[in-house]
Amino acid sequence: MKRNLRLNGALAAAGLCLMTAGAIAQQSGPIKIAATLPLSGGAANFGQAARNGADMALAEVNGAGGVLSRQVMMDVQDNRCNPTEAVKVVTQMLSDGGYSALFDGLCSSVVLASMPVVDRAQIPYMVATASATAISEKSGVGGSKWTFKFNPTDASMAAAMVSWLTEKGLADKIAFLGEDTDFGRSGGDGFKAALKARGKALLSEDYYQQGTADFSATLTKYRTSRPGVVGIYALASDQQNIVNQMQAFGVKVPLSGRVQTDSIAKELLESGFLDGTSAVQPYSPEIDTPKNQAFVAAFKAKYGSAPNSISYSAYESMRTLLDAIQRAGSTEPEKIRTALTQAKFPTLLGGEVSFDEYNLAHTFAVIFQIEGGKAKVVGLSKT
Amino acid sequence: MDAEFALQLLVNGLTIGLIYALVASGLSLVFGILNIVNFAHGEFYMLGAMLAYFVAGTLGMSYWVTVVVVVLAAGAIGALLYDILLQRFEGSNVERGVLATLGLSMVLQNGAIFLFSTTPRLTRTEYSFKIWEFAGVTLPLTRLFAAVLSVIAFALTWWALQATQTGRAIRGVSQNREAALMVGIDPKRVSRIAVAAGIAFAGLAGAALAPVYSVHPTMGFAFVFKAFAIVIIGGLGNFQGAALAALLVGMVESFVGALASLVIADAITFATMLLVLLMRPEGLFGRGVRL
Amino acid sequence: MSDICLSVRNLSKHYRGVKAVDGVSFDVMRGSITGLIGPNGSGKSTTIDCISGFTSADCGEWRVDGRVLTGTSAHQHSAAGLVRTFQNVRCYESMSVLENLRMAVVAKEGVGLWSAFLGSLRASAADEAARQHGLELLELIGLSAYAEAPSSVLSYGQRKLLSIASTMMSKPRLVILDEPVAGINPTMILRVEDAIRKLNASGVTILLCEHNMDLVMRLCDRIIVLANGQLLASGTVDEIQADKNVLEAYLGPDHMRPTS
Amino acid sequence: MTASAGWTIHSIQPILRSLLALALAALALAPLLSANVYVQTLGVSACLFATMAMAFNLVYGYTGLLCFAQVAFLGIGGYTAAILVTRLGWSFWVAAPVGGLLAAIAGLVVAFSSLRLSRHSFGIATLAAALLCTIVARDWVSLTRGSMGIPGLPAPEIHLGSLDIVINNPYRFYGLSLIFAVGAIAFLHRIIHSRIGRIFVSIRENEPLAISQGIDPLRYKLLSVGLSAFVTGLCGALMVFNLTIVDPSILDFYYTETMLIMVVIGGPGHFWSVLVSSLVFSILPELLRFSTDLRLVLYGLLLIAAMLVFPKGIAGLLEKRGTDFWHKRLAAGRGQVS
Repeated sequence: MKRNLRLNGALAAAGLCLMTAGAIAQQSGPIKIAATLPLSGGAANFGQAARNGADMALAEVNGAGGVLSRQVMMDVQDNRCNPTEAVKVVTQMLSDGGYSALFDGLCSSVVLASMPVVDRAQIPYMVATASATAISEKSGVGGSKWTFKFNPTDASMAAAMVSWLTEKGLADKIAFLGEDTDFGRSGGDGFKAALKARGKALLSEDYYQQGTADFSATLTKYRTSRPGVVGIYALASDQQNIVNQMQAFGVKVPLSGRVQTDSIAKELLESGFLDGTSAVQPYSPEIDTPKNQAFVAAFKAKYGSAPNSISYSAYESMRTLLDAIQRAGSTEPEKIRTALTQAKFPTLLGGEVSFDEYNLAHTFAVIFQIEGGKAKVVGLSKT
Repeated sequence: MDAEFALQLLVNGLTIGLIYALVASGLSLVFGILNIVNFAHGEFYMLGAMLAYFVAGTLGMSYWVTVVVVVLAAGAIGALLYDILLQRFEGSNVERGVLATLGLSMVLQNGAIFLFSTTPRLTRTEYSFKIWEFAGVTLPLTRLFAAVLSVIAFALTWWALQATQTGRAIRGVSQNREAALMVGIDPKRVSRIAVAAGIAFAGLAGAALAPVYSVHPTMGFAFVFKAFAIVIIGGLGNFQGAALAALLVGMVESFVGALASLVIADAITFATMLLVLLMRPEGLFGRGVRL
Repeated sequence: MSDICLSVRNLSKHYRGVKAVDGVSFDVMRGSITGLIGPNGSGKSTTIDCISGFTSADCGEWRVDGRVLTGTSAHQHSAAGLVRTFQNVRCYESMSVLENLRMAVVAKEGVGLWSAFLGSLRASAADEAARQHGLELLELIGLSAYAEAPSSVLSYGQRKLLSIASTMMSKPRLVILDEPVAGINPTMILRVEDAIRKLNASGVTILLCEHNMDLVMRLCDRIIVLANGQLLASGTVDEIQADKNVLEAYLGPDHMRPTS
Repeated sequence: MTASAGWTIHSIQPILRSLLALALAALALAPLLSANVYVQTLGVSACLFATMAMAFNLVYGYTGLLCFAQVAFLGIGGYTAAILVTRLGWSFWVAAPVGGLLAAIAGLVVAFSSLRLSRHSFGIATLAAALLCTIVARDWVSLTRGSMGIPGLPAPEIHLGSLDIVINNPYRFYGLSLIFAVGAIAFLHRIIHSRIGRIFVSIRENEPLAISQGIDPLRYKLLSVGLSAFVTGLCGALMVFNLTIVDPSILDFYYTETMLIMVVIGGPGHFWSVLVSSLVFSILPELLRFSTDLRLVLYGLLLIAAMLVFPKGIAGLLEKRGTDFWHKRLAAGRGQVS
């Protein structure tokens, strides 16, 4: 017990020291950015994708001389996609001081729980990948002036998808199948809202627990209800399962929604089974701008595979954040925040990142379609 | 609902149920003989699937070779599990066995996450993407094989329990350990065989399902909870009861999942379990057919 | 009130077709030590499990001091003054010997959530009284040295003594002793015998279920003999010793052999 | 003669106790004196975990019921409080106890349905109840907002005459958690060392004997589960208002595993050692800060090792030394014993 006591005292003392040290370090030494991502648990692979994107941005900026002539460092702590854990680590990092901004959290509930901590600490918070609509509703004029959300909301992505499907005359018989998380639920709500605006409705709406093994029940239902399109909001693992079982049960229906074309088995993709499938993502490595192709090449060289939309969002939002620090001319939080509200950062896909009054960036919705066994970009619209 | 639809749902439910039966009856076998609820059972199912993924996917062995290899390995692991861990908890209080196997489950699951990450893998075999069709019902070959393997495993075990010396010994020990000791049965040997068989069942389920579902470290976690519910519905330690309850749960999932929603099917399974506990604590199928 | 403390009428209990107890009736006189004997499988254990509420009887009725206990649960039997001990001796191992005695009366003190909080004064008075009573009992059975020791350090025989002392704590009407001297050494048997006499002397009626015939013959006023789930005989020690049926069916040719 | 460890370290026990109490008091004050927000946040989490662990200790350690539904009670408390405050505009101070009550009712229902059976069934039934709660939290969207959770829970406020306190920062929340934890743990201490607590232990140690002494085990088992669920439900309410959000991750099985480790290693059925171990296990992993996956692997190994070597935890080891001491002492002074 005594040792614990001493430890605690030491902790407190260390905290104080760090705060003073932090004040000094603000003039020189590296600029530090705090980050939390799920590095363990079910969402760990997404956390890693985000980390790769952000690391890539940091490496590029540091290679070009850093920000304000200082190197930039990112400390990542695991949040396990659990808000309790996240609040603990975010509080710890922010109270240690010395950090100029907080980066992401990946899971929407984590971000929502971190926002009050950020507001108390008064430090800019760049939400790169969490998608819940509630985050931006509670940011900017909606509440937290420190929170900035980079990637589009689930609602706006769904709206872009439905808009494209309507154009192609495919929006009449959409069956929705989503995972039972904020991602899937807000995708379903987005689809419903966008269809309702056009006087239409979903054919059916199903949710499943993440990690569900067997989809035969739902797929058998589709054999009878014969939807024109199945909108799916699933993580790569479940999507793989769904697609494989669709093939196995001979349910040949084009998919739509947040389909991750890169995680579909090659044989299946090439067999033409999924031809007609469309997808909406904030990003595609296929988009043919010189900047994007350079990014994809560099990413492949570094990590061995093409970047997905999570890596992209992390990369681009980190670049936007660093640009704001550069323009602020200081690591003072208030100045960075102001710089962020005035951001006009050129994106890889063309256009500029700027934040609206809800501190929400309006980036792109990329529409893909699978034809002849290959995924092609068929549309690009601002959200 | 037309007949074809209903028939397809029936077939789906039957295959899912048979697969559940494999996992649940393995759990029941271990419980019957050791009086230990094996919380790590789902992790052995996961290990079986992981092993199948490596044998079939990485080493490129054929489906049937993979199944045999995994079942043998799982049986060996089961025997080891008994010798190293479970035998120390025989006859001790219930909670010790539960907590020790829960610890084992934590080690295996989180260890697998640490080593292999949570990225799901799909096992490809020579039967992947092949379908069997009859009377308008579609059945993927890999599912059909899983169901057939389950039936074979059941039939074999049933025969062994009834007709072989060892089988009778297993039943004897599970009914009355002291009496079995008196008639010269070595309970340790019998227990080892029963645990090895129970874990081999889990391994077989893993191997049979690796090509059907995606393989990842947390797959056993969700599965074993359902197996618990099945075992309770069927009556703790009741081998055939577990199998019947598994078929029942499979049917419920298939029909409720298609007509209402997958999530409701899950809720029904757990609620049924609580109801069975309230109304018929000895399980739906009574004590008559105890192991 | 009559002199009958326990009356059992037409008690039956079947296990899967086997008649463990089949229409047994008997009385236990107030203040007596009554022996319940019979060979293995004669239905003694089932009988006392039924009349103490630990097993549900198929049919029959039993009363203690005129109060019908049939159909009530085991803890209510205890509340009505019928207390039993167990063949496999039981105690609370994590508690001290004195605390074990204390537990015997806790239920009788009316334990509500409120009394735990509000009744602390009353409780401490009750505690002190119980403590004194417990110490006296330990003195009586010769375990004073162990008062504060965890009961897990007691030997098997000492635990048997402790369980008898526990029954004395609650001042019951009737105590059923289930093989109190099985598996203990002769010196200890004498101490247990002594404890049983003291228990009886304090005004408690005793039903003694025991294999040790010497002890039964020494202690008991009356004896009830069961065989094959039925009442074979009942009467005074002399009557039983002279009973031909008993001699043949139970004691066998080697008349009055002590067993353990 | 109160704590079951009472006779263990017999003579030096009062000194040890006061030292322990002093150390705990100092530890509890540290976050209040420290300006470091992290220390305060850690303090909040330590307070809540210590309370949860003690509540679990009541039901598992003292009464011997391996209840896997503790995490469900946490969730029910948290969700109920959050829903009452955000939907019906109730005050936090009313909503939180109602959350605790609802958790207790849920506990009674589950316990009643499964306690008539074997202890295996109790474990599995409580586990199923926890899973059912997860399904409800995720899928009764109109009530719980599903996986999106209920964000933006308002800070609890105190208005007492001219005194207005809004508990909206870690410092104040630590104050609140500390008061709650001390109150709840003192309450549990009182229960455990009352006659009710002794009855719980008697049921765990020897149920037939307890019955033969007139104790109705079902009644006291239900009481134990109900009390434990109530306290855990209150913890849940505090927890979600500290986080300002409640979502289905409050039903993470990980919490169950953490509570288990705290109680099992500390010594089920012992008071101070579990309190200490719950503090150690809520602070130490934070200081060491190694991967959660590996932490759980380590917890698993610890569980197995504990079950093999010291099933009664650290306190059990100490107790054994106490028993040895008695054996020696009695051997020295005996002569009359068989």
